[in-house]
Amino acid sequence: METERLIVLPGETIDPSLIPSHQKLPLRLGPGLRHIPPSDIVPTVAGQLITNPARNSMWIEYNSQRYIPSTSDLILATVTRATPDAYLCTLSPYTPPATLPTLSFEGATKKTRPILTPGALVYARVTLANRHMDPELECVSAATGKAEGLGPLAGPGCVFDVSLGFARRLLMARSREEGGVGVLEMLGGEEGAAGGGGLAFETAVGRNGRVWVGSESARTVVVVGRALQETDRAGLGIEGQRKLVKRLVREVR
Amino acid sequence: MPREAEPSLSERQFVLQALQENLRLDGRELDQYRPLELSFGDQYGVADVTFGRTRVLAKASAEVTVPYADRPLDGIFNIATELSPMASPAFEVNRPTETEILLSRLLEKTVRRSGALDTESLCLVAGQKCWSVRVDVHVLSHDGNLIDAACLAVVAALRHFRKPDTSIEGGVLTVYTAAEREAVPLSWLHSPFCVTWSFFGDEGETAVLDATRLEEQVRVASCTVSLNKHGEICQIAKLGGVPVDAVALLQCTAVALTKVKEFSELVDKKLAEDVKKRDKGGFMAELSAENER
Amino acid sequence: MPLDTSAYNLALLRVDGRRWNELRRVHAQIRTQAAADGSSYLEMGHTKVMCVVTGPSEPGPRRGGAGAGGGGGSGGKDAEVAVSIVIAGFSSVDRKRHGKGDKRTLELQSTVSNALSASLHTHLFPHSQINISLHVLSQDGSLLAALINAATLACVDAGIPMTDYVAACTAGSTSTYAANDEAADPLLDLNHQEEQELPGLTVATLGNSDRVAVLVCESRVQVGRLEGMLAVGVDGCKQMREILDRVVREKGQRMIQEGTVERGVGLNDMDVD
Amino acid sequence: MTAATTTPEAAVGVLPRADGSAKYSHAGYTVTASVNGPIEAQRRDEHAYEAHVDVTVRPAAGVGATRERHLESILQSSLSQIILVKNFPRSVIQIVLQIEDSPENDYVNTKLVQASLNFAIMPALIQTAVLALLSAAVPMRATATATAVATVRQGGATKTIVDPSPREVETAQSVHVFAFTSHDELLLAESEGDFTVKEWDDSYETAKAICCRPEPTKEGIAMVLDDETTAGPDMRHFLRLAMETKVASDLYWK
Amino acid sequence: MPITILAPRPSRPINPPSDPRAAMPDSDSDSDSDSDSGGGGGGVGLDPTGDIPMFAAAARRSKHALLDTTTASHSDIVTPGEVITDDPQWMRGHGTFVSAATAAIVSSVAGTVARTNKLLSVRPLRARYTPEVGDLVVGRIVEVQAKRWRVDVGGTQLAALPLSAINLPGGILRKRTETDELQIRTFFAEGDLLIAEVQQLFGDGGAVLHTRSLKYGKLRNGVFVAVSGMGGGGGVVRSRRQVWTMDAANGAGQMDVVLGVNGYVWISKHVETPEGLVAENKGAGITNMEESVSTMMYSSQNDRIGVETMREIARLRGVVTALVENGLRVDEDMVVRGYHEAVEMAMMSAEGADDIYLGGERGRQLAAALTGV
Repeated sequence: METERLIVLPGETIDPSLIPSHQKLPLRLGPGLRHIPPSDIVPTVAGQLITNPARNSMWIEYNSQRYIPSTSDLILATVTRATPDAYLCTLSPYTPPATLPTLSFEGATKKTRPILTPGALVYARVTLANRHMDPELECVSAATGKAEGLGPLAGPGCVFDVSLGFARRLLMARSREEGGVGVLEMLGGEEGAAGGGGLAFETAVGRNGRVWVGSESARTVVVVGRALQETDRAGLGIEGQRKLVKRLVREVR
Repeated sequence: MPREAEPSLSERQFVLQALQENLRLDGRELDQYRPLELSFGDQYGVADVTFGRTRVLAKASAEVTVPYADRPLDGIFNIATELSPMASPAFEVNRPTETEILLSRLLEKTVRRSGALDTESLCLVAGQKCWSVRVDVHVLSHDGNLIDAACLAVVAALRHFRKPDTSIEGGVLTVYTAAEREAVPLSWLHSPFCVTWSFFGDEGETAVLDATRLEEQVRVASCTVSLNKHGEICQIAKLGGVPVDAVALLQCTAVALTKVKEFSELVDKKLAEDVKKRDKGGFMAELSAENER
Repeated sequence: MPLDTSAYNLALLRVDGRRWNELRRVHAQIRTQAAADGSSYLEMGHTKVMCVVTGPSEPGPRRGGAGAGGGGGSGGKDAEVAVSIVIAGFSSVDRKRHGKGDKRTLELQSTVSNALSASLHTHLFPHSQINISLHVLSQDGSLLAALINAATLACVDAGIPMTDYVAACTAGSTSTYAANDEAADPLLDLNHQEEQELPGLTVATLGNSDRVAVLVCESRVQVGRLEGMLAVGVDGCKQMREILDRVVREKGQRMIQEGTVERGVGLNDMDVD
Repeated sequence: MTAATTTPEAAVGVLPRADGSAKYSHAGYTVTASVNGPIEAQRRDEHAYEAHVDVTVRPAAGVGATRERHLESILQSSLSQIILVKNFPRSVIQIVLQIEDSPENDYVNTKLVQASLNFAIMPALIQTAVLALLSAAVPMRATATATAVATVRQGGATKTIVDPSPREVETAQSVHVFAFTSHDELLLAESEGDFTVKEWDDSYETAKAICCRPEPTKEGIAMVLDDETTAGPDMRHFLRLAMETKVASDLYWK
Repeated sequence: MPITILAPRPSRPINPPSDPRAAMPDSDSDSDSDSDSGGGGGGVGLDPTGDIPMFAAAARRSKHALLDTTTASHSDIVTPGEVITDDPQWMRGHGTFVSAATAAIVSSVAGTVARTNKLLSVRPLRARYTPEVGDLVVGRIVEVQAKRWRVDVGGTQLAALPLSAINLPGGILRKRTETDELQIRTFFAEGDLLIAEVQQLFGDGGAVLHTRSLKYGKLRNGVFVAVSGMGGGGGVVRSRRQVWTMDAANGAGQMDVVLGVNGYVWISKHVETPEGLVAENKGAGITNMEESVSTMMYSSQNDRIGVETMREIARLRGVVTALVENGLRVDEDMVVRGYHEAVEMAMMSAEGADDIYLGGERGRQLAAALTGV
């Protein structure tokens, strides 16, 4: 990767030579940057400046705890209240509720719709995120009308809080290579082969820093949850994660 | 006031189900405390206690004031517990929550009313001058079991504290600065510690020590037992909640005594370490020798 | 004014002439306030407490949780038990004024609220509040126990479903903690003098069981003496439950006789197919 | 006091449950800050177009009083300037500053119970708050650095002391607190005592040199300035260093 | 001041008596009412070896207490925590719960046992009103929301009255419009009293009301009395007729009485109802009736009420409160008889018809006269 990280603080000027200038594509600004017309691009948070000249995009890579909703994020929400036409859900503590219309479920009609009690967990996608309005969610793809893995999370399992950066890394398509997290793979991997834990579980990762771990065995859920949280909090690399998984799996037996 | 975030049903059910299998989310035993740390500040009377992700700072201070009219021979001793939004956004300044009141009452009963500090020794001139000792408890991070952590911090801070030395000559009170005379420790009689049990299940049959915040939100009852290492109960508080079998409560008290002995040893050890650290170069030894003369 | 405990050993009688395991005179009434949903008046010796219960009812338009010491309060799923205690200035000898923010009173409120919510079937009354107002008219020891007993009675009177009575009383030990007296006898139902001088605790149990809802000890005592005190306390709670139960039954019988209430039916009054 | 010339120390992300936190110690002051937000504002704090910045200052011993409220209001208005408050309407960003230690006056026994905060603690409060805000990744327009300067008249000459000790504050004619944004704009200037415009100008220049030292890359300019005012640490460099460490540990996996 | 220890007295447990049965008012029942005295013995690890009779050990709870005893005792009171039966053939109803440990049906309130086939329930001695579909209730508007009112009917929750469940002015069959939503306060505002019927119940026990009948609607021209309702124990009981019109004495015309099942009572001057109007001029057709509905239905203005009518309304109100104070049922029969009795009592008093006071001793007299019959 890069030899040296380019770390920026809010308000610092970005060397214009670093701003990608693609001929055709418009410049895309990711999180942590703001555009001050006419042509200034200024960081708003402390982090590492990442540029992708091929896509003509740039953003700041940073870690935080407080989730700020953004459209098309997958999140894990808790239902707090039901109104006649929507469920009110929390994405993170002490924030205004997000609305999940009761019809935004696969195959939901006025007659048949899932009944969710307060406290129920749903895996949903953010459809509206706007600073002036409370966020809105959906549990069905508007394009296909299918749930595509979204919906209420039932069955035995538990939620674990992780940092937002860690949740993002877990959600990366190749989380081990790009994000440097391999705990889940290792825990679920074949026993014996390269320190696999041989545990059976499923997960749902929310960008809001919440990971649901489901398994019939409470012990498995605890091990997976601890592995996730310890990896996140201690900042373990792949090797550290391997050791951790080994230790935890040994504890289970 | 923003409402405290409620755990989801799935978390609730899971915590209970796991406890039935004697499992806790962080892999601890039911009667095991989280990694416990105690450190002292550069100044006397500052103790910083962490239980996992719970962190409490206690600071002791003293000043000379006038004693209360109805207790002319006693000094003044207060414990202040104000929970700030630092611990959780649900706490508001100047609006005490139930948590805060119960914490304050428990510390009051455990440390103050049990006579851990000899308040008579704080009296300087009867009815006119006395020390007012005060401990401020600051909760920096709240992940459950504030009571045990705060109590440990308060006791450690008070035992670490030194108040300026004084002398009375011809009715004139002189308070010496640290440069003039070495400050003196408080007259400490015994060290009580709180041990809080949390109960789970329909009949409170599962008892757990050092509950995290999530566990506290799910528990059906709690019981705080305060003891010193000599096996004296200073206070018991099971303030309602699901009824728990009386025999189980007796067992809880017995286990609490062993924990209290551990706490007691920890504080003694840390205090000894601190003295050693401060005593570098024998400077203190020299000073104290001077004082004795 | 030290309590002369040496005399106890001679006559085995306490300052007020009671034996170690005797309760003081308990006098209780229910339905003392016609306008309330439930009410009670209770005397344990010279400790006198009045209780009025309102609800379960829905608090009016959005006033927020004004109640102190919220019991269940999980977003309105269960009824909230809000307790307020007023300790009259003339209730004790020292005529202390207890302000609203007095932490001891707030602690008592929260204890009564939590003790009763564990027995009351609050889940039957979503979005509602059960208001319990307690007035202390006279204090002579065992205050918390009297408050719990009065609140239980008033809740029974209000017809709020509960698992069982929550009955409370105090227990103590005949010598102070300093005297490491192995032969110390446990005592039941402490009065003010005994409470001041001797170690003691307040116990509340659920009905006839040995299950302890409230256990409050505010004095220094050897851990070994806890068992004896607790045993006497638990036993005292059972006696107390009988007394409370008798009050309710007597009132009920009277209502049946007056024809206010229909008589109940027996299970084998009619043949069951 | 030698404490005045010590280098500042900071640790970021010290509180596990807060959105952002920092512990900062300098010149005998130790402050821990937590930042939570943006979270839902209460009705009375709610603003339709911007976030409310809620600052609480808590003394180490005793309860906060008017002095703390005064500091809170100064901090609140200063920090609102650098936080992009318009990004989060109807919400609140909650900053709690807990003072853990302040330098003791070794010569006089101070009355401890009534906290009565020292004016000279302002820079430490601002610096901790900025670090905690950065750690919480609250979007900001710029960062800020702050310092305190005391002017002492000795004989005919006027001396400026950077980061004065409580004793020096007591004897000084005037004490000034300055904060600058990372764009070299003056964010805050608070003064106590009697002073001439000239004295204020001198203090301002001294503070600016500490808070707004240019990037070490542009060596030429830096050297020139360094000759004159070597007193005091380079606050901006320090801030950057602290955050670089934090970001590097956050992104260890990159 | 040292405390003198009183001279030892013969040991006598002051309270409770050593045999709890002796204290029971009806000791003919052999074991049920005191069946749960004592119980679990001497608690934890205590061996009560004192010379004091330990009454705790006097009686052990008999598991089959109720079933084993004679039928007479079953009409007695059960109290919270008392086992009604552990026979699995019974189903639990209101006022009971199933003990987790023993699977027995246990009473959760103090009251009397009632059974419907295999369903066992306990009628509490007193409780708040629990709505049932079809109940006629008197209520008070507490809160006005966008499309509905929240009505206090004396229950554990506020009842809801949707805008769609009232008769709108201008005809029964008219469709609800947005204008109606905006003018919701012109129909009922906070504090208004109304008579309504419970239309349906929510799962959590909340009730929905309707006033879609000319019998129902806003109340005026009268006085409101709250007594305890159907929850149990005295007060208004469900009966054949909850609403009737009766002749007032002393030439005061007629009075309407509404006994809400929820214990809220309304006594008012009799006004010709729209039905009456329709009946009178049948020929005038529906338009006429609609007009009268529009003008009358949501008016909050009282008609002129003569002094003598007011006096008789007040007397009737006194009768209702006297019935409640003396623990008597409140139903049509009792109220009407009570009223006549009260009129006679007034005649005999010095002040004559003007004497409408029925509190205290006079109330007791009235009650005695009624129960004596």
